Amino acid sequence: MAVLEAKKVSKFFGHFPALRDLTFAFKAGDCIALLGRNGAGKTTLLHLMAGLTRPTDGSLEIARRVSLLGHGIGVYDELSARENLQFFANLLPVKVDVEVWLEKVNLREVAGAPLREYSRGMRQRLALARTFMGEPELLLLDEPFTSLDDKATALLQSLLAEALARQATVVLSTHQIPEAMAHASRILFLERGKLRYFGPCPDEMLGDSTWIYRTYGAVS
Amino acid sequence: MAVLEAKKVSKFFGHFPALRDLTFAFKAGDCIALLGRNGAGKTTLLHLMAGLTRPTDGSLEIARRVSLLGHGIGVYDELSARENLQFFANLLPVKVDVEVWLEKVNLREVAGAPLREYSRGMRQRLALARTFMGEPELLLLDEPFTSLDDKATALLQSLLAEALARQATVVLSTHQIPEAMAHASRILFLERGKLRYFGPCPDEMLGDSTWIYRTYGAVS
Amino acid sequence: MFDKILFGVGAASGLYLVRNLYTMLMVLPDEAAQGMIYRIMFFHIPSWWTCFICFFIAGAASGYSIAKKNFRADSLAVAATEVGLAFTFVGLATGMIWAKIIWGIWWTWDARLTWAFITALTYAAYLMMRNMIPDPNERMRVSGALNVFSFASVVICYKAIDWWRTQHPGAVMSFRTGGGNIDPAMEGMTYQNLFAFLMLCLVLVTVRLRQEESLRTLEGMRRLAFTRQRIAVLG
Amino acid sequence: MLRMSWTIFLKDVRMEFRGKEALNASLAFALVVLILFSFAFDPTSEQIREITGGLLWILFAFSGVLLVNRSFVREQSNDCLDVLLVSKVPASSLLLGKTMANLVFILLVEAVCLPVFSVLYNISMFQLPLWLLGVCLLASWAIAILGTAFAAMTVNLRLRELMLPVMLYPMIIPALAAAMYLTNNIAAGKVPVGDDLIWVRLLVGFNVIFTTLSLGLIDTILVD
Amino acid sequence: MLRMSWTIFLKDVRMEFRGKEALNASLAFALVVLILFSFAFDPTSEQIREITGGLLWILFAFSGVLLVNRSFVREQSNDCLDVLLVSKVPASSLLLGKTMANLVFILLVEAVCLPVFSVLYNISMFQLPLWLLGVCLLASWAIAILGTAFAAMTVNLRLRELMLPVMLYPMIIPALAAAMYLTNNIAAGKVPVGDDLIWVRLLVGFNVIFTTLSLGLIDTILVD
Ligand code: HEM
Ligand SMILES: Nc1ncnc2c1ncn2[C@@H]1O[C@H](COP(=O)(O)OP(=O)(O)OP(=O)(O)O)[C@@H](O)[C@H]1O
Ligand SMILES: Nc1ncnc2c1ncn2[C@@H]1O[C@H](COP(=O)(O)OP(=O)(O)OP(=O)(O)O)[C@@H](O)[C@H]1O
Ligand SMILES: [Mg+2]
Ligand SMILES: [Mg+2]
Repeated sequence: MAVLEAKKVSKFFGHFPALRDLTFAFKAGDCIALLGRNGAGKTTLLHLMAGLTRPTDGSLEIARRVSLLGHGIGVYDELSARENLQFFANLLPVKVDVEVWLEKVNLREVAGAPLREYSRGMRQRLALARTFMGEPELLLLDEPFTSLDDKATALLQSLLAEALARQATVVLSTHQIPEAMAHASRILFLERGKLRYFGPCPDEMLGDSTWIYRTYGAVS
Repeated sequence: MAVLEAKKVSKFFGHFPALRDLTFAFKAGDCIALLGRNGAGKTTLLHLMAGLTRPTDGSLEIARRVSLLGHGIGVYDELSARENLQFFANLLPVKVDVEVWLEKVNLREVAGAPLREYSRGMRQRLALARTFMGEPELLLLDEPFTSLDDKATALLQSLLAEALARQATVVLSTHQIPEAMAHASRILFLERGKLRYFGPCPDEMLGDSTWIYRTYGAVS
Repeated sequence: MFDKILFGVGAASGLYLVRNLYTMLMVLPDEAAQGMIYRIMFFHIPSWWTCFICFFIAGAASGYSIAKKNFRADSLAVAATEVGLAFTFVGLATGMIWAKIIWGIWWTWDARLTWAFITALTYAAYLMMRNMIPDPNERMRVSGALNVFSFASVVICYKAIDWWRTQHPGAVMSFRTGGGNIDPAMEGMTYQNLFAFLMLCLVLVTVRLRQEESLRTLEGMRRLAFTRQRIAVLG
Repeated sequence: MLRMSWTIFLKDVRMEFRGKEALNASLAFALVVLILFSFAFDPTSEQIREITGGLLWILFAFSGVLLVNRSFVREQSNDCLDVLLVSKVPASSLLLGKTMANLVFILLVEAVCLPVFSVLYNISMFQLPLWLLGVCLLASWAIAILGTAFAAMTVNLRLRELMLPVMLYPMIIPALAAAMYLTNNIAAGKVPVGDDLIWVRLLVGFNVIFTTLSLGLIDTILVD
Repeated sequence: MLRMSWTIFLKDVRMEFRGKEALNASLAFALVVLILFSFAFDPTSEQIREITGGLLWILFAFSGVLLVNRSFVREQSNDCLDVLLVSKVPASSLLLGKTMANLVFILLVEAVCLPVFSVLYNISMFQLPLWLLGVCLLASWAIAILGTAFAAMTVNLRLRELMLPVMLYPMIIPALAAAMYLTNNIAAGKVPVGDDLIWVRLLVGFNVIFTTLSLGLIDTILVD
């Protein structure tokens, strides 16, 4: 009953192996923290799971309804918050009440103004609404905590909790381990494209965030 | 003997007050952590200190030799690491040995390859070398810890320690409070453009990173 | 072993060309209307055909590479395009020299000449475009699609003499006209030179193909070395 | 699939009409180039009639490229393209929607430029309004479809504003040449007949071939 | 100050010659437009001689804009411009260094296009080589200095590739018109004398005025 199953997945950029022989499976309701050093292949793996690139080798079965929050925020600066959500809602197979989501991320009052006038935090909140609406089965978040202040972080955490409660699967890559630990049920640690650890969160990580790098990272 | 002194500094974007009536002074050897929620005005304040924009009101005296690491990394993709450092060294008033810095950030062996081929971590290391070389008196770092892994963070911390040891002043904005606390001697907390706290690090912050938001931030 | 064969074919094509040159200059008589210079057609016509064949191979290889995600086919496409472009320039140069002597001008804007120029530019743009895309997968996809598009200009160039009234002479070779427009000895000579050109072309494409393949491997290895080096920082 | 194209078309048109920035700018560009041309080619001479079609379609090709260039840049700025592809929007729907939007923009620029040209150069363009409309529609579709497909190819290039015209112009020359020829005739008040109809057929054939080719290849171009 | 200009000039030239991407692309662009022109204006007719200057300088203006457009974009991509300004590089040094680099690039494109044009259009351009060189230098400097200054203004616009020509062309029309006139004469083998010299004076005056103006205003443009 896996939501996502990867069998011996590899991804090459030309002859450069960005990911090598990954095998894993995610179940519904899992929250996976994708950890690894710069260039380990986290973004590449998320793109693979999103179906944006296809694996060079191996097979990857993807859930039906995927939602992605990448390095960019994925909303249009020229449109208003409401128009943005409406547009993305139109592309979804399910009906979504845009107003509810505007309310949820607290943008209802300014929903008519074009995004250009929003502050960075407001844009990020809109991006969160765009990502979480429509009850996606698989949520892919690439460094979602980057440059978020305490309030935005709290909003993201509550959305995550909600999604996990309705048995969605969440994969989030991050370098900010303490924030990720709040919900993560499993850790997937990559080192230079290889899977080094996949399993439940080790207790050691709660107090010591670089523990996983030191333990499973390359020695050299 | 202040390295930088701001008196009733305000900055307006059109009618929007990004910074209001800031008064503070930094001494040589200070390490100031610039904290605040999204849109509080941290980047704007750093740009003011860098002399990239001028205050709408008030006066700001700036140190002579300033160095900036902004949201972008400030190096050229088309040039090699060595050419990049050589170019920026040529613009400095002091003589700098580029090879020493290449060695320091461990890029000596690949210094001839154009930056385009570098991984993200390597580019960040080069950007650090560019920022810290030439013994600047005032270092302005905008969210330097963003997306750095453990090793790159360690390099940055050691460069910071070195700069502070030779009595440079460092201002760094960040949302990653634990990393910033390693060196910060003072905190400057902004809330919606207003200075809410400027003084030594409160003990409460060491264990609880959102303490400052809750204590000095707006209630709503 | 393979190197030796390659070298052998290369040498053979060189010898063949020399022999053809001898026949051309010593055996064949001057042409009635054009005199001495007509001999340039033994280079002009085969070089255009060679370049068309190269572009056809490049287009087919590109189509295959994007359909099957095959990097070797992609390399073949570059190799064939580059060699084809070289022959395009030979065709342009010989044509222009010929034009200067027969027409008195280097260039005129008729459909055939214009599209020959356009073809050269499109494939040059293809090579330029490749250099600008750092990601090898994207490079293969995008430039492959472009190469398929580009073949349209080759088709137009080839058919131009049929579709427009051109100043450039129409078809003379018997497989297009049904014969009678060219002396069989000259036609034979053209085919012989074409054969020599194709041999040369084969060697060049093979050499470029292998070079391209090793470049690709090298690129991957350098990236790997860079990542290793990165990991090594600060112990 | 067409429903998605329509959604994307509406979104693009709405985005553009919000600020009308690209439209205004490329209109201004077209007018500026018209002025530039008037310095380069004596506009009072009789010969200008013979190059009416040439001038106009060069103008439309230039400003058309500037317009289509924005098309995928809009999607790129915040990685919206990734979001669309993840939402299972077929690449061909995307291309079709964007092409329609670009067609509208190009036609708008033409609708302003043609009367202005008529007045400035004292050439009456509207003697055969239906023919003019037909030629504009066909040739603009050619620019829009190939331009949008090529814009998708060049969107990640640093030099896209340079490479797009370099790749696009040679490809659409047949369509432009046909449009130039027909526009010359139309400006002279001659209904294309007999041999001239081959140019109309060329335009139609060009559109059919390249629309098919673009729709077929766009998936490869956009999705890795 | 000049030392800094020189450092920046060297850096820009080195960056460009590393990959020669912008140079190659704008050269290809110029050649493609040359082909486009051959469709628009009957190139075999005698009248083409009368519009030689017009064609050439429109071509150079177009590819020149594409080249200068890169100039500040290069600095922008990684926020390098901020770093330069923080390093106390005077804005005028920056402008001067970049203008010199752009002048070199534009002259290179011209150096390739002129012979090609000569051959393709069967017009001998090199009867008065020194005059030709002089006109090219003066008019290219006009494009380079104003283009670079305007590129600095437009660099933060989303629509910079559209806005730059819209703002630049109307401004440099005097210089272009002079260059067109003089080039026409040079192509016809006539040494400019008497009344024609006013065009030379116009070019020189234009350059002096706008170079001063640009150097004076650049600080305001770049630093907020
Ligand atoms: C720059 C000038 C020229 C260009 C770009 C050019 C281009 C070409 C091309 C592309 C072909 C090969 C296509 C084919 O085989 O149908 C060709 C073939 C040919 N060219 Fe040229 N040409 C030029 C000048 C000339 C001149 C001046 C002559 C003679 C007066 C000439 C005579 C021929 C002949 C006889 C063929 C073979 C036609 C056939 O039977 O297929 N070309 N040229
Ligand atoms: N398009 C590409 N072409 C070539 N190599 C690439 C490409 N994208 C990524 N890579 C390489 O693949 C490796 C993995 O990159 P990826 O972006 O997945 O890392 P990451 O784990 O997300 O790192 P970060 O923490 O810095 O975001 C890197 O070495 C990178 O250089
Ligand atoms: N160029 C500008 N024009 C108009 N408003 C601006 C401009 N730059 C910043 N602002 C506004 O000024 C305020 C402060 O912005 P600033 O970028 O300094 O915030 P910040 O503290 O750096 O936030 P973050 O943590 O998100 O980086 C924001 O509300 C922003 O919308
Ligand atoms: Mg990443
Ligand atoms: Mg900021």
